[in-house]
Amino acid sequence: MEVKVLFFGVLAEVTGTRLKNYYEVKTIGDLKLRIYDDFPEVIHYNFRISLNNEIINNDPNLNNGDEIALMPPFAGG
Amino acid sequence: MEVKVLFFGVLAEVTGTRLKNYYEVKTIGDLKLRIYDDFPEVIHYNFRISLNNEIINNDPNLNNGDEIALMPPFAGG
Amino acid sequence: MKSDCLINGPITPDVITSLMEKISERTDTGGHSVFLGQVRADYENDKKVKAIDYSAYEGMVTVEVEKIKEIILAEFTEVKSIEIIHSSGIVKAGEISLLVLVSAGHRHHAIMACSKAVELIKKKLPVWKMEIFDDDSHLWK
Amino acid sequence: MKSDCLINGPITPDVITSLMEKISERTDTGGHSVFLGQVRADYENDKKVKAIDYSAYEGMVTVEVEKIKEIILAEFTEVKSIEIIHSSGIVKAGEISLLVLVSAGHRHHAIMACSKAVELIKKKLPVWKMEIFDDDSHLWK
Repeated sequence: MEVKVLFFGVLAEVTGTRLKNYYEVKTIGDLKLRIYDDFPEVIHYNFRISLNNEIINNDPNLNNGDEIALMPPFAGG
Repeated sequence: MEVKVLFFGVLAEVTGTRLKNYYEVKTIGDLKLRIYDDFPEVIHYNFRISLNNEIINNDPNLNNGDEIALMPPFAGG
Repeated sequence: MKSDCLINGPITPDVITSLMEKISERTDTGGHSVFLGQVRADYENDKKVKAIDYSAYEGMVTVEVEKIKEIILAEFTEVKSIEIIHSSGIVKAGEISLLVLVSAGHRHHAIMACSKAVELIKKKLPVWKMEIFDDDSHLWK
Repeated sequence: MKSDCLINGPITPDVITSLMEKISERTDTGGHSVFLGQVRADYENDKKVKAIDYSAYEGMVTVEVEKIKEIILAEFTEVKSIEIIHSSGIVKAGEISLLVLVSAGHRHHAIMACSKAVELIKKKLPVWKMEIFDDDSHLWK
Protein backbone atom coordinates (compact mmCIF):
# COMPACT_ATOMS: atom_id res chain seq x y z
CA MET A 1 0.00 0.00 0.00
CA GLU A 2 0.94 3.56 -0.71
CA VAL A 3 0.00 6.87 0.89
CA LYS A 4 0.67 10.43 -0.28
CA VAL A 5 2.14 12.92 2.18
CA LEU A 6 1.91 16.68 1.53
CA PHE A 7 4.11 19.26 3.24
CA PHE A 8 2.81 22.81 3.50
CA GLY A 9 4.11 26.23 4.44
CA VAL A 10 7.45 26.28 6.22
CA LEU A 11 7.48 22.45 6.22
CA ALA A 12 7.72 22.41 2.42
CA GLU A 13 10.81 24.58 2.74
CA VAL A 14 12.32 22.61 5.62
CA THR A 15 11.85 19.25 3.90
CA GLY A 16 12.70 20.60 0.46
CA THR A 17 9.61 18.90 -0.94
CA ARG A 18 5.85 19.36 -1.21
CA LEU A 19 4.99 15.71 -1.75
CA LYS A 20 6.44 12.32 -0.80
CA ASN A 21 4.91 8.89 -1.13
CA TYR A 22 5.28 6.38 1.68
CA TYR A 23 4.74 2.63 1.43
CA GLU A 24 3.60 0.01 3.91
CA VAL A 25 2.73 2.34 6.81
CA LYS A 26 -0.03 1.05 9.08
CA THR A 27 -0.94 4.12 11.14
CA ILE A 28 -0.39 7.86 11.38
CA GLY A 29 1.97 7.11 14.32
CA ASP A 30 4.09 4.85 12.09
CA LEU A 31 4.08 7.47 9.35
CA LYS A 32 5.26 10.23 11.69
CA LEU A 33 8.25 8.14 12.73
CA ARG A 34 9.13 7.53 9.08
CA ILE A 35 8.84 11.24 8.31
CA TYR A 36 11.05 12.17 11.29
CA ASP A 37 13.60 9.64 10.03
CA ASP A 38 13.65 11.27 6.60
CA PHE A 39 13.37 14.88 7.79
CA PRO A 40 14.60 15.13 11.41
CA GLU A 41 14.12 18.91 11.48
CA VAL A 42 10.34 18.53 11.11
CA ILE A 43 10.12 17.59 14.79
CA HIS A 44 10.97 21.19 15.74
CA TYR A 45 7.86 22.59 14.08
CA ASN A 46 4.32 22.91 15.26
CA PHE A 47 1.84 21.29 12.86
CA ARG A 48 -1.49 19.50 12.57
CA ILE A 49 -2.17 16.46 10.43
CA SER A 50 -5.05 15.92 8.05
CA LEU A 51 -6.17 12.61 6.57
CA ASN A 52 -8.17 12.93 3.36
CA ASN A 53 -8.96 16.60 4.07
CA GLU A 54 -10.04 16.07 7.68
CA ILE A 55 -7.87 17.14 10.60
CA ILE A 56 -7.19 14.19 12.91
CA ASN A 57 -6.47 14.14 16.60
CA ASN A 58 -6.16 10.38 17.07
CA ASP A 59 -4.02 7.70 15.43
CA PRO A 60 -6.15 6.08 12.72
CA ASN A 61 -5.06 3.19 10.51
CA LEU A 62 -4.04 4.09 6.99
CA ASN A 63 -5.38 2.69 3.76
CA ASN A 64 -4.01 2.54 0.26
CA GLY A 65 -4.42 5.88 -1.51
CA ASP A 66 -4.82 7.98 1.63
CA GLU A 67 -3.71 11.61 1.45
CA ILE A 68 -2.01 12.96 4.54
CA ALA A 69 -0.94 16.59 5.01
CA LEU A 70 1.42 18.14 7.54
CA MET A 71 0.04 21.59 8.17
CA PRO A 72 1.70 24.40 10.16
CA PRO A 73 -0.69 26.91 11.78
CA PHE A 74 -2.96 28.44 9.15
CA ALA A 75 -2.23 32.00 8.06
CA GLY A 76 -4.78 32.89 5.40
CA GLY A 77 -6.52 36.17 4.81
CA MET B 1 -36.26 89.62 7.58
CA GLU B 2 -36.65 86.49 5.48
CA VAL B 3 -36.15 82.80 6.23
CA LYS B 4 -36.16 79.83 3.87
CA VAL B 5 -38.27 76.79 4.73
CA LEU B 6 -37.60 73.41 3.08
CA PHE B 7 -40.13 70.57 3.00
CA PHE B 8 -38.82 67.04 2.61
CA GLY B 9 -40.16 63.59 1.88
CA VAL B 10 -43.88 63.21 2.23
CA LEU B 11 -44.16 66.84 3.39
CA ALA B 12 -42.98 68.04 -0.03
CA GLU B 13 -45.82 66.07 -1.54
CA VAL B 14 -48.42 67.16 1.03
CA THR B 15 -47.55 70.86 0.73
CA GLY B 16 -46.96 70.66 -3.01
CA THR B 17 -43.70 72.54 -2.60
CA ARG B 18 -40.11 71.95 -1.59
CA LEU B 19 -39.32 75.53 -0.62
CA LYS B 20 -41.21 78.53 0.70
CA ASN B 21 -39.87 81.80 2.03
CA TYR B 22 -41.40 83.35 5.14
CA TYR B 23 -41.02 86.95 6.25
CA GLU B 24 -41.03 88.61 9.65
CA VAL B 25 -41.17 85.47 11.78
CA LYS B 26 -39.53 85.82 15.20
CA THR B 27 -39.25 82.23 16.42
CA ILE B 28 -39.63 78.64 15.28
CA GLY B 29 -42.92 78.58 17.21
CA ASP B 30 -44.22 81.53 15.16
CA LEU B 31 -43.03 79.89 11.97
CA LYS B 32 -44.82 76.63 12.74
CA LEU B 33 -48.11 78.48 13.19
CA ARG B 34 -47.60 80.22 9.86
CA ILE B 35 -46.86 76.91 8.16
CA TYR B 36 -49.93 75.27 9.68
CA ASP B 37 -51.99 78.20 8.39
CA ASP B 38 -50.68 77.72 4.88
CA PHE B 39 -50.67 73.90 4.91
CA PRO B 40 -53.08 72.63 7.56
CA GLU B 41 -52.46 68.98 6.63
CA VAL B 42 -48.83 69.23 7.85
CA ILE B 43 -50.03 68.97 11.43
CA HIS B 44 -50.96 65.32 10.86
CA TYR B 45 -47.37 64.31 10.08
CA ASN B 46 -44.49 63.44 12.33
CA PHE B 47 -41.41 65.56 11.63
CA ARG B 48 -38.34 67.15 13.16
CA ILE B 49 -37.11 70.66 12.47
CA SER B 50 -33.59 71.73 11.61
CA LEU B 51 -32.21 75.24 11.73
CA ASN B 52 -29.16 75.80 9.55
CA ASN B 53 -28.47 72.05 9.34
CA GLU B 54 -28.81 71.37 13.07
CA ILE B 55 -31.84 69.61 14.50
CA ILE B 56 -33.49 71.74 17.19
CA ASN B 57 -35.55 70.72 20.18
CA ASN B 58 -36.22 74.17 21.59
CA ASP B 59 -37.75 77.32 20.20
CA PRO B 60 -34.89 79.59 19.10
CA ASN B 61 -35.24 83.06 17.66
CA LEU B 62 -34.85 83.33 13.92
CA ASN B 63 -32.50 85.57 12.01
CA ASN B 64 -32.50 86.87 8.50
CA GLY B 65 -31.27 84.23 6.06
CA ASP B 66 -31.90 81.23 8.30
CA GLU B 67 -32.65 77.93 6.62
CA ILE B 68 -35.30 75.79 8.31
CA ALA B 69 -36.23 72.26 7.21
CA LEU B 70 -39.26 70.15 8.09
CA MET B 71 -38.01 66.59 8.08
CA PRO B 72 -40.13 63.43 8.36
CA PRO B 73 -38.36 60.39 9.89
CA PHE B 74 -35.18 59.58 7.96
CA ALA B 75 -35.24 56.60 5.65
CA GLY B 76 -31.84 56.45 4.00
CA GLY B 77 -29.83 53.38 3.09
CA MET C 1 -24.09 72.35 -4.53
CA LYS C 2 -23.78 68.60 -5.00
CA SER C 3 -21.76 67.04 -2.21
CA ASP C 4 -19.28 64.21 -2.81
CA CYS C 5 -21.28 61.84 -0.66
CA LEU C 6 -24.41 62.08 -2.83
CA ILE C 7 -24.55 60.55 -6.26
CA ASN C 8 -27.40 61.01 -8.71
CA GLY C 9 -29.00 57.63 -9.44
CA PRO C 10 -27.57 54.21 -8.58
CA ILE C 11 -24.04 53.49 -7.36
CA THR C 12 -22.69 51.66 -10.38
CA PRO C 13 -19.98 48.98 -10.53
CA ASP C 14 -17.53 51.50 -12.00
CA VAL C 15 -17.86 53.69 -8.88
CA ILE C 16 -17.01 50.63 -6.83
CA THR C 17 -14.13 49.71 -9.13
CA SER C 18 -12.57 53.14 -8.83
CA LEU C 19 -12.77 52.87 -5.04
CA MET C 20 -11.03 49.48 -5.25
CA GLU C 21 -8.27 51.05 -7.32
CA LYS C 22 -7.92 53.81 -4.76
CA ILE C 23 -7.59 51.19 -1.99
CA SER C 24 -4.65 49.60 -3.77
CA GLU C 25 -2.69 52.83 -3.68
CA ARG C 26 -2.10 52.50 0.03
CA THR C 27 -0.09 49.76 1.70
CA ASP C 28 -0.74 50.56 5.37
CA THR C 29 -4.25 49.06 5.37
CA GLY C 30 -4.92 45.37 5.75
CA GLY C 31 -8.69 45.15 6.05
CA HIS C 32 -11.52 46.86 4.26
CA SER C 33 -15.13 46.42 5.22
CA VAL C 34 -17.70 47.43 2.64
CA PHE C 35 -21.44 47.67 3.04
CA LEU C 36 -23.69 47.90 0.01
CA GLY C 37 -27.35 48.74 0.39
CA GLN C 38 -29.52 47.54 -2.47
CA VAL C 39 -33.09 48.32 -3.45
CA ARG C 40 -35.22 45.24 -2.84
CA ALA C 41 -38.26 44.36 -4.96
CA ASP C 42 -40.43 44.14 -1.85
CA TYR C 43 -44.13 43.46 -2.03
CA GLU C 44 -46.65 45.73 -0.35
CA ASN C 45 -50.32 44.67 -0.70
CA ASP C 46 -49.56 42.65 -3.83
CA LYS C 47 -47.72 45.52 -5.47
CA LYS C 48 -44.05 45.12 -6.22
CA VAL C 49 -41.45 47.86 -5.67
CA LYS C 50 -39.82 48.65 -9.00
CA ALA C 51 -37.69 51.59 -7.83
CA ILE C 52 -37.05 54.01 -5.00
CA ASP C 53 -36.92 57.76 -5.48
CA TYR C 54 -34.52 59.09 -2.85
CA SER C 55 -34.58 62.70 -1.80
CA ALA C 56 -31.87 64.17 0.37
CA TYR C 57 -31.26 67.41 2.23
CA GLU C 58 -27.91 67.94 0.58
CA GLY C 59 -26.45 70.60 2.84
CA MET C 60 -27.27 68.65 5.98
CA VAL C 61 -26.16 65.33 4.46
CA THR C 62 -22.72 66.85 3.95
CA VAL C 63 -22.61 68.06 7.55
CA GLU C 64 -23.86 64.74 8.95
CA VAL C 65 -21.48 62.62 6.87
CA GLU C 66 -18.57 64.62 8.27
CA LYS C 67 -19.90 64.15 11.80
CA ILE C 68 -20.27 60.41 11.28
CA LYS C 69 -16.69 60.17 10.02
CA GLU C 70 -15.47 62.10 13.07
CA ILE C 71 -17.38 59.80 15.43
CA ILE C 72 -15.94 56.68 13.79
CA LEU C 73 -12.37 58.01 13.67
CA ALA C 74 -12.56 59.02 17.33
CA GLU C 75 -13.89 55.63 18.43
CA PHE C 76 -11.78 53.45 16.14
CA THR C 77 -8.36 55.07 16.10
CA GLU C 78 -6.94 52.39 13.79
CA VAL C 79 -9.31 53.37 11.00
CA LYS C 80 -7.42 55.08 8.17
CA SER C 81 -10.24 56.12 5.87
CA ILE C 82 -14.01 56.10 5.47
CA GLU C 83 -16.01 56.56 2.28
CA ILE C 84 -19.75 57.13 2.38
CA ILE C 85 -21.81 57.42 -0.81
CA HIS C 86 -25.60 57.60 -0.95
CA SER C 87 -27.85 57.81 -3.99
CA SER C 88 -30.34 60.54 -4.60
CA GLY C 89 -33.06 60.30 -7.23
CA ILE C 90 -34.30 57.11 -8.87
CA VAL C 91 -32.67 53.77 -8.05
CA LYS C 92 -34.27 50.67 -9.56
CA ALA C 93 -34.80 47.36 -7.75
CA GLY C 94 -31.52 45.46 -7.80
CA GLU C 95 -29.40 48.60 -7.96
CA ILE C 96 -27.13 49.86 -5.17
CA SER C 97 -28.10 53.00 -3.24
CA LEU C 98 -25.60 53.07 -0.36
CA LEU C 99 -21.90 52.33 -0.15
CA VAL C 100 -19.82 52.49 3.00
CA LEU C 101 -16.14 51.57 2.87
CA VAL C 102 -13.98 51.55 5.97
CA SER C 103 -10.26 50.82 5.73
CA ALA C 104 -8.10 49.93 8.71
CA GLY C 105 -4.85 48.27 9.60
CA HIS C 106 -6.59 45.17 10.87
CA ARG C 107 -9.86 43.47 10.09
CA HIS C 108 -11.69 43.81 13.39
CA HIS C 109 -11.46 47.58 13.40
CA ALA C 110 -12.62 47.80 9.78
CA ILE C 111 -15.59 45.49 10.34
CA MET C 112 -16.78 47.06 13.61
CA ALA C 113 -16.34 50.61 12.34
CA CYS C 114 -18.21 49.90 9.10
CA SER C 115 -21.08 48.33 11.00
CA LYS C 116 -21.31 51.36 13.28
CA ALA C 117 -21.09 53.77 10.34
CA VAL C 118 -24.03 52.03 8.65
CA GLU C 119 -26.13 52.36 11.80
CA LEU C 120 -25.28 56.06 12.11
CA ILE C 121 -26.14 56.63 8.45
CA LYS C 122 -29.56 55.02 8.89
CA LYS C 123 -30.19 57.11 11.99
CA LYS C 124 -28.68 60.46 11.07
CA LEU C 125 -28.68 61.08 7.33
CA PRO C 126 -31.54 63.33 6.19
CA VAL C 127 -32.63 61.11 3.31
CA TRP C 128 -36.15 60.02 2.43
CA LYS C 129 -37.46 57.37 0.16
CA MET C 130 -40.52 57.05 -1.96
CA GLU C 131 -41.21 53.51 -3.11
CA ILE C 132 -42.51 53.33 -6.67
CA PHE C 133 -44.58 50.26 -7.46
CA ASP C 134 -45.04 48.39 -10.71
CA ASP C 135 -48.42 50.07 -11.22
CA ASP C 136 -46.69 53.49 -10.83
CA SER C 137 -48.38 54.23 -7.53
CA HIS C 138 -46.04 55.29 -4.74
CA LEU C 139 -45.56 55.20 -1.00
CA TRP C 140 -43.37 57.36 1.26
CA LYS C 141 -41.25 55.39 3.69
CA MET D 1 -7.87 20.90 -9.83
CA LYS D 2 -8.24 24.61 -9.20
CA SER D 3 -11.23 25.33 -7.00
CA ASP D 4 -13.48 28.35 -7.57
CA CYS D 5 -12.59 29.82 -4.22
CA LEU D 6 -8.86 30.07 -5.04
CA ILE D 7 -7.56 32.57 -7.53
CA ASN D 8 -3.99 32.71 -8.78
CA GLY D 9 -2.44 36.04 -7.79
CA PRO D 10 -4.30 39.12 -6.51
CA ILE D 11 -8.05 39.63 -6.51
CA THR D 12 -8.32 42.39 -9.11
CA PRO D 13 -10.96 45.14 -9.41
CA ASP D 14 -12.55 43.33 -12.37
CA VAL D 15 -13.24 40.28 -10.18
CA ILE D 16 -14.96 42.61 -7.75
CA THR D 17 -16.85 44.37 -10.55
CA SER D 18 -18.20 41.11 -11.90
CA LEU D 19 -19.42 40.18 -8.41
CA MET D 20 -21.18 43.58 -8.19
CA GLU D 21 -22.88 42.89 -11.50
CA LYS D 22 -23.98 39.49 -10.22
CA ILE D 23 -25.45 41.16 -7.13
CA SER D 24 -27.63 43.41 -9.27
CA GLU D 25 -29.28 40.43 -10.91
CA ARG D 26 -31.20 39.64 -7.77
CA THR D 27 -33.85 41.83 -6.19
CA ASP D 28 -34.53 39.90 -2.98
CA THR D 29 -31.37 41.11 -1.21
CA GLY D 30 -31.11 44.48 0.48
CA GLY D 31 -27.74 44.36 2.19
CA HIS D 32 -24.34 43.12 1.14
CA SER D 33 -21.37 43.02 3.45
CA VAL D 34 -17.99 42.71 1.81
CA PHE D 35 -14.64 42.13 3.47
CA LEU D 36 -11.43 42.70 1.55
CA GLY D 37 -8.11 41.57 2.98
CA GLN D 38 -5.13 43.47 1.63
CA VAL D 39 -1.39 42.81 1.82
CA ARG D 40 0.17 45.41 4.10
CA ALA D 41 3.72 46.71 3.61
CA ASP D 42 4.58 45.84 7.21
CA TYR D 43 8.05 46.31 8.62
CA GLU D 44 9.91 43.49 10.30
CA ASN D 45 13.35 44.37 11.66
CA ASP D 46 13.70 47.32 9.28
CA LYS D 47 12.76 45.21 6.28
CA LYS D 48 9.61 46.03 4.39
CA VAL D 49 7.15 43.43 3.08
CA LYS D 50 6.88 43.80 -0.68
CA ALA D 51 4.67 40.77 -1.33
CA ILE D 52 3.19 37.64 0.17
CA ASP D 53 3.46 34.23 -1.45
CA TYR D 54 0.34 32.31 -0.41
CA SER D 55 0.24 28.54 -0.59
CA ALA D 56 -2.98 26.64 -0.13
CA TYR D 57 -4.02 23.03 0.28
CA GLU D 58 -6.50 23.23 -2.57
CA GLY D 59 -8.51 20.10 -1.92
CA MET D 60 -9.02 20.93 1.71
CA VAL D 61 -9.71 24.62 1.00
CA THR D 62 -12.63 23.55 -1.19
CA VAL D 63 -13.97 21.29 1.57
CA GLU D 64 -13.54 23.93 4.28
CA VAL D 65 -15.11 26.74 2.23
CA GLU D 66 -18.20 24.59 1.78
CA LYS D 67 -18.28 23.85 5.51
CA ILE D 68 -17.98 27.55 6.34
CA LYS D 69 -20.86 28.38 3.98
CA GLU D 70 -22.98 25.68 5.63
CA ILE D 71 -22.22 27.01 9.11
CA ILE D 72 -23.15 30.56 8.09
CA LEU D 73 -26.33 29.55 6.28
CA ALA D 74 -27.43 27.45 9.25
CA GLU D 75 -26.80 30.25 11.75
CA PHE D 76 -28.06 33.15 9.64
CA THR D 77 -31.12 31.85 7.85
CA GLU D 78 -31.77 35.19 6.14
CA VAL D 79 -28.48 34.98 4.25
CA LYS D 80 -29.10 34.37 0.56
CA SER D 81 -25.58 33.90 -0.75
CA ILE D 82 -21.93 33.82 0.27
CA GLU D 83 -18.87 34.25 -1.93
CA ILE D 84 -15.39 33.45 -0.65
CA ILE D 85 -12.31 34.03 -2.79
CA HIS D 86 -8.71 33.68 -1.56
CA SER D 87 -5.49 34.27 -3.47
CA SER D 88 -2.79 31.71 -3.93
CA GLY D 89 0.70 32.59 -5.17
CA ILE D 90 2.24 36.04 -5.18
CA VAL D 91 0.22 39.06 -4.04
CA LYS D 92 2.06 42.38 -3.83
CA ALA D 93 1.69 44.93 -1.04
CA GLY D 94 -1.45 46.96 -1.68
CA GLU D 95 -3.17 44.15 -3.57
CA ILE D 96 -6.22 42.23 -2.34
CA SER D 97 -5.84 38.58 -1.24
CA LEU D 98 -9.20 37.79 0.34
CA LEU D 99 -12.76 38.65 -0.59
CA VAL D 100 -15.84 37.66 1.36
CA LEU D 101 -19.26 38.79 0.17
CA VAL D 102 -22.40 37.99 2.11
CA SER D 103 -25.82 38.98 0.75
CA ALA D 104 -28.96 39.04 2.85
CA GLY D 105 -32.42 40.51 2.94
CA HIS D 106 -31.45 42.97 5.66
CA ARG D 107 -28.24 44.63 6.70
CA HIS D 108 -27.71 43.18 10.16
CA HIS D 109 -27.70 39.61 8.92
CA ALA D 110 -25.29 40.45 6.11
CA ILE D 111 -22.87 42.29 8.41
CA MET D 112 -22.86 39.71 11.22
CA ALA D 113 -22.60 36.76 8.86
CA CYS D 114 -19.73 38.34 6.92
CA SER D 115 -17.85 39.05 10.12
CA LYS D 116 -18.28 35.47 11.28
CA ALA D 117 -17.27 34.09 7.87
CA VAL D 118 -14.02 36.10 7.99
CA GLU D 119 -13.22 34.67 11.44
CA LEU D 120 -13.90 31.12 10.26
CA ILE D 121 -11.72 31.66 7.18
CA LYS D 122 -8.80 32.84 9.32
CA LYS D 123 -9.23 29.85 11.62
CA LYS D 124 -10.09 27.04 9.25
CA LEU D 125 -8.69 27.63 5.76
CA PRO D 126 -5.48 25.68 5.11
CA VAL D 127 -3.54 28.60 3.67
CA TRP D 128 0.00 29.69 4.54
CA LYS D 129 1.87 32.84 3.83
CA MET D 130 5.50 33.62 3.17
CA GLU D 131 6.33 37.28 3.51
CA ILE D 132 8.82 38.47 0.91
CA PHE D 133 10.86 41.52 1.91
CA ASP D 134 12.36 44.27 -0.19
CA ASP D 135 15.81 42.61 0.10
CA ASP D 136 14.25 39.35 -1.24
CA SER D 137 14.65 37.54 2.05
CA HIS D 138 11.52 35.81 3.31
CA LEU D 139 9.69 34.77 6.45
CA TRP D 140 6.96 32.16 6.96
CA LYS D 141 3.97 33.40 8.92
